[in-house]
Amino acid sequence: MDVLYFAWVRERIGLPKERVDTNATTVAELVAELRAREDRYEAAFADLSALRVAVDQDLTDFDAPITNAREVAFFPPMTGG
Amino acid sequence: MDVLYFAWVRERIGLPKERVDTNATTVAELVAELRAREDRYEAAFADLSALRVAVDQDLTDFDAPITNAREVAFFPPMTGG
Amino acid sequence: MKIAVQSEPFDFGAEAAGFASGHDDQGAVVTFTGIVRNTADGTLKQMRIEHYPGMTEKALAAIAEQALSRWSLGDVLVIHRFGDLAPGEMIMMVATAARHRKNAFEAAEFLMDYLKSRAPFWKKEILSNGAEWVAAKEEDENSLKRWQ
Amino acid sequence: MKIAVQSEPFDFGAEAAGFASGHDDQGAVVTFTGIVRNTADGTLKQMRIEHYPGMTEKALAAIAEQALSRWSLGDVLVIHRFGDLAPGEMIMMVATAARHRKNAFEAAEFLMDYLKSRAPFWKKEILSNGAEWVAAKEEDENSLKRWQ
Repeated sequence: MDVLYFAWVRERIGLPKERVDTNATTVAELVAELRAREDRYEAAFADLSALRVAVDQDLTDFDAPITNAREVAFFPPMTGG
Repeated sequence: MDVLYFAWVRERIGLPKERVDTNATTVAELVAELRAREDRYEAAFADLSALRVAVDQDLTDFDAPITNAREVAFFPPMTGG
Repeated sequence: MKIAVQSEPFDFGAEAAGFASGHDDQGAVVTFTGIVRNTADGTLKQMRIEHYPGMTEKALAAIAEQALSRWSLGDVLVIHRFGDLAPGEMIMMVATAARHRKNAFEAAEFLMDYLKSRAPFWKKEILSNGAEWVAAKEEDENSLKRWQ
Repeated sequence: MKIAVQSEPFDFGAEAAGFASGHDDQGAVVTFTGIVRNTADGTLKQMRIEHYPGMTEKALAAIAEQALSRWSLGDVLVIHRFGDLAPGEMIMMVATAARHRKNAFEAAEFLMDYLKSRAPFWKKEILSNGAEWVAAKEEDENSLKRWQ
């Protein structure tokens, strides 16, 4: 699936988007996999309460299933308007 | 003093403005004088709860003094906006 | 602060854009525009708006001053027409500028609530089959309580 | 209903006037405009607005649909920019048309509250001495409770 990063999450991880092959079935499992990769992922995902997640462009939470997801995005709380 | 009428008060009394010489000291006394004049005044002032009054262009109530007033206006509740 | 009472139409787009431009210290602009609404059966020919010259300007300025003293606002605009207006024509507008949206929204609602029931305007509907003074709504009077 | 997500400036006056015209069945139009506010010490060079292409349009349309289903509205407009904006530039606008002013005001406030915290935009202040992501405000999150 595609994993997207926005705002300071993008800056910490150092890229806006990457292809991830994973057996993770929930967002939380995907996060655990990513955190284990490298320090920059660990730094980005250190405080989940500061993060929001969208699966296939719908806001959801970290328990959400991702088995059939095409796109998972991580970002800080939005600041539109 | 000048006495002004607006909206249906003007229509009932049949004029927008008239000069009134009076010894009335309050709006209520002026109203009593006007009502005693003619049926069209009596009709206009029959229900004071349906009327508003301004003395010298400030909204006030029927107890307000008018001894030094230049201008007293009677009209229905406003419908601006 | 701009207060205008006029029979001529006003250019809503130009007024709104002029009001909103040139502020880099105000983050929020709210406008409200009142439009002559036709009756459900389409019989409204004209909305005739009577006012009390002299008092109207004073009342609108007093309402605007109250808004300025109550909320932290960068600017306030009130334009209100009188005379005969056709359905779809704009009767009036208010605009507020503030640092934050809550103040801009509240002040605009305050201006509208006061203007509805405390500024000396009276509306008469000229219908194809007669004419009728618009009655004040209890609801509009009740809206003022929020601010008292 | 019009939803636009764009990097180019929009013409607020023309959008507002276009939105408000041609309704003789809607008596009330409310607009809100968000403007890039400079910092108190005038050090803001640019406000950089990042967004999530694809999701942004969906999220704004969903918020507008929610407003349309919740209030009796004649029309809704949302325009939001992304990219680099200078202080004083307009970031976004919403507009609502309704028969009565209460619905138009409430729906506009609802749109703003949701757009602030639920549409995928992120603001970064590019200052003369650095750059900083704008933090989400607890106050904005709390504003949503009013509608839940």
